[in-house]
Amino acid sequence: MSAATIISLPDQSTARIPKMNFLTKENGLLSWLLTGDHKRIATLYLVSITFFFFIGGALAGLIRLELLTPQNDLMAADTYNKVFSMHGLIMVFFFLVPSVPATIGNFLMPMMVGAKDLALPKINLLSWYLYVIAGIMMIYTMSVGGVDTGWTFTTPLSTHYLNTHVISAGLSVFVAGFSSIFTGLNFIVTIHKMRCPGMTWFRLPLFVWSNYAASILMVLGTPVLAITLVLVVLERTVHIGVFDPAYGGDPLLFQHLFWFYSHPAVYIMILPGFGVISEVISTFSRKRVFGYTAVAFSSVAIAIFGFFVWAHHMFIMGISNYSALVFSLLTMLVAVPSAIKIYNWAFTLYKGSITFETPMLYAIGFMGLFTIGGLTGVFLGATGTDIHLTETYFVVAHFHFVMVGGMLMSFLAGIHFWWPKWTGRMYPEKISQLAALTTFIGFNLTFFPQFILGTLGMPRRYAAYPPEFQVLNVFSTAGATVLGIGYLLPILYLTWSLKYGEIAGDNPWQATGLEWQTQSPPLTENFPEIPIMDHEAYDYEWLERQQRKEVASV
Amino acid sequence: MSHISPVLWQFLVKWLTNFQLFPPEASKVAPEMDALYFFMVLISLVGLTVVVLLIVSFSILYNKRRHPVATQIEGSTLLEATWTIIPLGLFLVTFVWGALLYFRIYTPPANAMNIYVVGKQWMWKVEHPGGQHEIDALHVPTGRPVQLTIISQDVFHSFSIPAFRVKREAIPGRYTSVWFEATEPGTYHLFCTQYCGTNHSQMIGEVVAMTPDDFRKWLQGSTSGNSLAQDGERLFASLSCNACHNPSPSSRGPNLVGVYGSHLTLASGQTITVDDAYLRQAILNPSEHITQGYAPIMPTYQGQVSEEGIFALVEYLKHLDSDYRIQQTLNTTVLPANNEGRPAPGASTPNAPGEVKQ
Amino acid sequence: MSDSTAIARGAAAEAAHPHPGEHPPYQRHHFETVGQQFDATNFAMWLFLLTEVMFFGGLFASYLIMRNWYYPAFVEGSHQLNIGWGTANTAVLIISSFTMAMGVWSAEMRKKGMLLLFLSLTWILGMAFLGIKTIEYHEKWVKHHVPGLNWSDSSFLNPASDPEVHKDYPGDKPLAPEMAQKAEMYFFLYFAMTGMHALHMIIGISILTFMIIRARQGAYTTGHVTYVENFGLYWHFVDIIWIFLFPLLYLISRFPNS
Amino acid sequence: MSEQNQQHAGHEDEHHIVSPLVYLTILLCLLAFTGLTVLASYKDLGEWHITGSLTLFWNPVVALAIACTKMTLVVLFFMHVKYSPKLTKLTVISGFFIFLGLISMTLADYMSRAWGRW
Ligand code: HEA
Ligand code: HEA
Ligand code: HEC
Ligand code: CUA
Ligand SMILES: [Cu+2]
Repeated sequence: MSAATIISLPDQSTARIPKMNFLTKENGLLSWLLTGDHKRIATLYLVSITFFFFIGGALAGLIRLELLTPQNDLMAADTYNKVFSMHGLIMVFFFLVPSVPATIGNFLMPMMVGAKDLALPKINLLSWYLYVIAGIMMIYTMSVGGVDTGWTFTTPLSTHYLNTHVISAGLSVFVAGFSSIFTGLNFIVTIHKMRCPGMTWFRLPLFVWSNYAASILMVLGTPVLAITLVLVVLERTVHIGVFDPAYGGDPLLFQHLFWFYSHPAVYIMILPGFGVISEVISTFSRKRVFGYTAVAFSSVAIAIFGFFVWAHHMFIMGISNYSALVFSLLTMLVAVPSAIKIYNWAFTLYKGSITFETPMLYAIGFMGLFTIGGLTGVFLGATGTDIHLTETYFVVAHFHFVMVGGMLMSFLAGIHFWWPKWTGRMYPEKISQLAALTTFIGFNLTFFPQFILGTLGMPRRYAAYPPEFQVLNVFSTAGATVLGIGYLLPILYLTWSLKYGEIAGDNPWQATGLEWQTQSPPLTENFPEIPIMDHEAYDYEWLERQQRKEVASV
Repeated sequence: MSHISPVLWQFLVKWLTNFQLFPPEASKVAPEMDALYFFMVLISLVGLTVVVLLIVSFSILYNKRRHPVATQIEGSTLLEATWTIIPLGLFLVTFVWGALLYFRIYTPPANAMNIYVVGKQWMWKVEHPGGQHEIDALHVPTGRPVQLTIISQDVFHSFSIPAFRVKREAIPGRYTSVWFEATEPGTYHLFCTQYCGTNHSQMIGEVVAMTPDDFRKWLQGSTSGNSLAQDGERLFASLSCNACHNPSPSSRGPNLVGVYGSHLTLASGQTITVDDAYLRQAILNPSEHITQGYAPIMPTYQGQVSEEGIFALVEYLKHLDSDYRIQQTLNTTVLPANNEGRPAPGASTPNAPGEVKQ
Repeated sequence: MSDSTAIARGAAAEAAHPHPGEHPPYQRHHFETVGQQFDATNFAMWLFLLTEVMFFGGLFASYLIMRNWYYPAFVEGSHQLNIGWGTANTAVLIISSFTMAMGVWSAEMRKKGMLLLFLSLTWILGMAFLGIKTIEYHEKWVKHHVPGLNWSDSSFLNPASDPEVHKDYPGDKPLAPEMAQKAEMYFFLYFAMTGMHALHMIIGISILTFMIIRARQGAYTTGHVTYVENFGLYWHFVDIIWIFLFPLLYLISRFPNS
Repeated sequence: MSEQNQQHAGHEDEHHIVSPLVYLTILLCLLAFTGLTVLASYKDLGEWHITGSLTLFWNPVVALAIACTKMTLVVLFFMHVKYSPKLTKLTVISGFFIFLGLISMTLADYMSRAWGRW
């Protein structure tokens, strides 16, 4: 990598982490458990989702080990089914949905709009508690034997035919859903009502815009999942209901209601990631995001259109052909704003002054992988090809490309990018670049072969498969090992850096966001006094002027 | 070479010799599907290459060392419009193309031969009109459109034949259908692709496409003695459907001769066309749709007939085109040896007199 | 907030902090002004109501589809409901919405006595609603119309066996057994929808109890009406849900096509 | 930007205190509508055959129309939306928009099926 860098750290011999900051303000467990501070809640969230990520990751490891050979020899088919169900449930509801919004977003949102806190700090804390309760319920479910419905709770399988712990899993997701509703609600209120003087909508960082869009989806989509799960649970308990044909219900109704949430949910899972990428790309190319307005509005467009494409998960399931037509068309439309974003980011690099610190590496990885993931989504969105590709590993590859290659990459980009702000210390640059590279390589090795597998027709959720698919599966498993290492590294060196990392100073990246204009780690109130926004977002010239002024005044 | 471990070596050989990018094209739609697939691969490659090229070239050109000071640019309406409109256009093309293909795969031609499929945890049961039963296998002739009428008797399953590029969900309580025309004789995978519980991955089988001659031979070799329609006829009698459905003027139920494909006016004023799905509903949930002029007296047969039995009844009613058949059933529960009625396709040959077993 | 932050939220707030710059005790630390605090919490309440709309949305969608599938069963099922009770409950709830609105008004006008009166009235009406609902539920139980727990199809297999209802709906014909079964689906949805609604009422009444206690201590009559106002929104929302449940469950099936 | 301004503009006129008289009027309207909808339900309002298989029954239509009117009254007056900032109005409208999206697109699927149920 290039030696050029924009990192500007204070003189290490004299630099100190500010004594007074949100981490040191109060001590003791209770001061954390009863905190209203969004940064502390974000930290709590960070710890909890990391925990769940590794559980989910370990389950992924088991999946890949089982699929190393065509027979189901490592575990019984039942166990395998439980493993991928829990993997999906945990990764989606306990890791990816809260990943960027509830951690990074929670940490940054008030700072980016120039407020002291989120509008509803108690609700924010409540949201974390709900998350923990849901998490405990999920762990309980897992420890008493797990659930094997798949993450989609497909009826009538889930309501009638399984004797695993569908109820506790369903209720757990129900509670987790409310946790995410409250986060989303809080963000929307904060963005509308808590902006500092001068912070107009079009001066907001794009991170705020994309989280705003994701929050709309959380607030309006999640309750539908909640009621659906309530109905599933009722149906299981009183043996009468609207989803199971044996009781006169309609399983397709379940699909409609479930995907009404779960399609928007995939945008809940990606939009906040888009926000991170905007910030990172801009900072490391020292340029305003190309076509700010288009990028901002494309997030909102995705949020709105995203509500009306859900039935593309049901093309072969017996919805009316005409419905399929409409939903397919809308799916094509919703793909366009993502294309706009990708190219706008690419053009942000144009005439920039680019450096390649770790967050930037992750962001570039994101752009490539998300493009592949998104374009393969278009394969699935076209009704014709979906017939062949649906329910195969092609879908698995598609969603891992967007969720892991997309969102997880941007989550890591964000964690590295804001790590110095969060902890006041830098992560070690060289090894983290290595980790970024490892994940990129491991990722492609894991999931690219799955596209081919899917095209060949290998169905998903198979504990055993015809032997001719083995070779590609071996590649995939090998890749997963590399990938696992790639994810293990950050947790090690980031923990290390808490104590030994270099002191970062306020603005190691020379970034323009308001969050960088305060100390790191920030004060509990974020800013000594409420800032006044008098420039556009990503105004690097303003930043320079500001710094010149400071130098002059010293 | 000698340093490579034998396992790895074998592995590589295996891979290189078996490497495929897509499954065999063994049906008429397969090449059409693949054409669209490769078109999409192509536009994806174009899109991706553009992205990668932009990133790489800008990264080199505007690296901080080479380009220490960034030039601020707002954006460019023209450029942005370009990369809105071009992808939009391409996506719309795939949409239209995909939709055409979708309608093609899910709209069976009129002359298709019908095979019935029941999915259950964890097997596929196939019923040929000629009375051949198969489990986890499907034999079809090449060069002839075959329509599958699919239903599940428990949970969602999905009937998938990758080599034919077709797949359709088996839904409990409702018929779905799909058709294909096999082109290449051979044996292909049959998968259940919708997760359906413990042995989902064991719910696999094979599809054997045969030349019409072989297929005829196979039909003869695997007959169960009587055709599906005959099974239906027997059920019709044993469930005493004919007590109400008979041509006599005093019959309490409508005459079912020629009902298939006809337009019925319901008591609600709705008009519907009778198809397989309607027949099924009429047997299981008769009170949901009452035919005009009749009382809702028909009992439900829910729980008394299996999905296969309903298929048999449906097949029977489909081919019920003269009163004579009913008359026969009415008069005797012993089946007439040589029945009139249009014989079901493929069923004509095995039906020698006396062959009917109960 | 920008320069306009100083603008207080109307007379009420102004009086609460006569010396500009000095924050009233109920202002949370992270808000710049009371106005901002009010706006934010009010907006948050609205967003929460949106989630509630979508929550009930799933139920409404299910109901509409099932009703169209099993129309005769839903018709006769709904004939089992007592329009008298339903109307009474609708009136009760509407009046309670009115008293709630008046409660908010009293809080704004700082009339503690009135506030207490109206909150208590709302509380009583809420309880009355639940009381009537209990009577109705009890009747369902007695008549074996509780799906899954205490169910019998007989009223639908033979409507004449239920003379009270049959008197009002002489047109009801015996349903075929498999259709009669589907009446259970109607009652499943009936209980799911009214039960979910009743749950919201119970939550509302609990909060109301708490508010009455606080109001006696003079909590809401010092110019800080946010809490009352937001609770009012919730209460009215619950009312609106009922405004739709009433016709859907009780009324629209009186004249099925004959 | 506009919203920033409007947000502040909001403070000034927003806390319009609605007079009890208005509330009383609305209450009476609501009760009247309740009566009306019950009365209407006791009368067979007939039906409208649009085409062969599409028929519109007036009873449910009238009942739901009255319910919508009642809801509008509650939202506008009891919930003060009439006097609220644009943002609140927009919130309410967008909520119903998505709600209707859910209902209408789901029902549209059912109604356009070749033959399943319906
Ligand atoms: C983060 C999550 C995420 C995201 C962002 C997406 C994004 C998209 N998804 Fe995906 N999807 C999932 C997660 C996600 N998906 C999951 C989890 C499933 C499976 C659920 C399950 O069954 O378990 C799934 C399944 C799924 C299906 C159902 C498959 C099936 O079961 O049959 C479909 C079908 O339409 C689909 C489509 C799309 C589309 C069109 C997009 C679009 O939004 C993508 C838009 C992006 C781009 C298009 C890339 C950028 C474009 C360019 C760079 C332009 C290229 C230029 C030219 C063409 C010139 N997805
Ligand atoms: C956020 C979402 C997310 C993430 C991050 C991942 C991450 C991974 N997933 Fe997963 N996946 C889903 C969401 C996700 N997945 C969903 C929704 C499903 C569908 C479920 C369903 O069908 O219901 C699914 C299904 C799924 C399948 C298909 C199962 C099947 O259909 O039969 C596979 C198979 O390869 C797979 C693999 C992986 C791998 C290898 C990773 C890797 O990226 C994980 C890498 C991380 C680690 C490995 C952890 C770090 C390391 C350690 C803890 C050390 C120990 C490591 C080892 C023992 C190897 N996933
Ligand atoms: C008690 C008398 C009775 C019996 C027994 C009976 N039916 Fe019917 N059936 C009716 C009546 C009456 C109707 C018309 C009213 C309606 O649609 O329900 C009808 C309608 C039908 C229809 C719909 C076609 C049409 O023209 O309306 C089909 C198909 C049918 N019956 C098949 C069967 C089959 C198959 C059986 C036996 C398994 C059976 N019926 C047994 C009385 C009966
Ligand atoms: Cu049957 Cu999977
Ligand atoms: Cu989707």
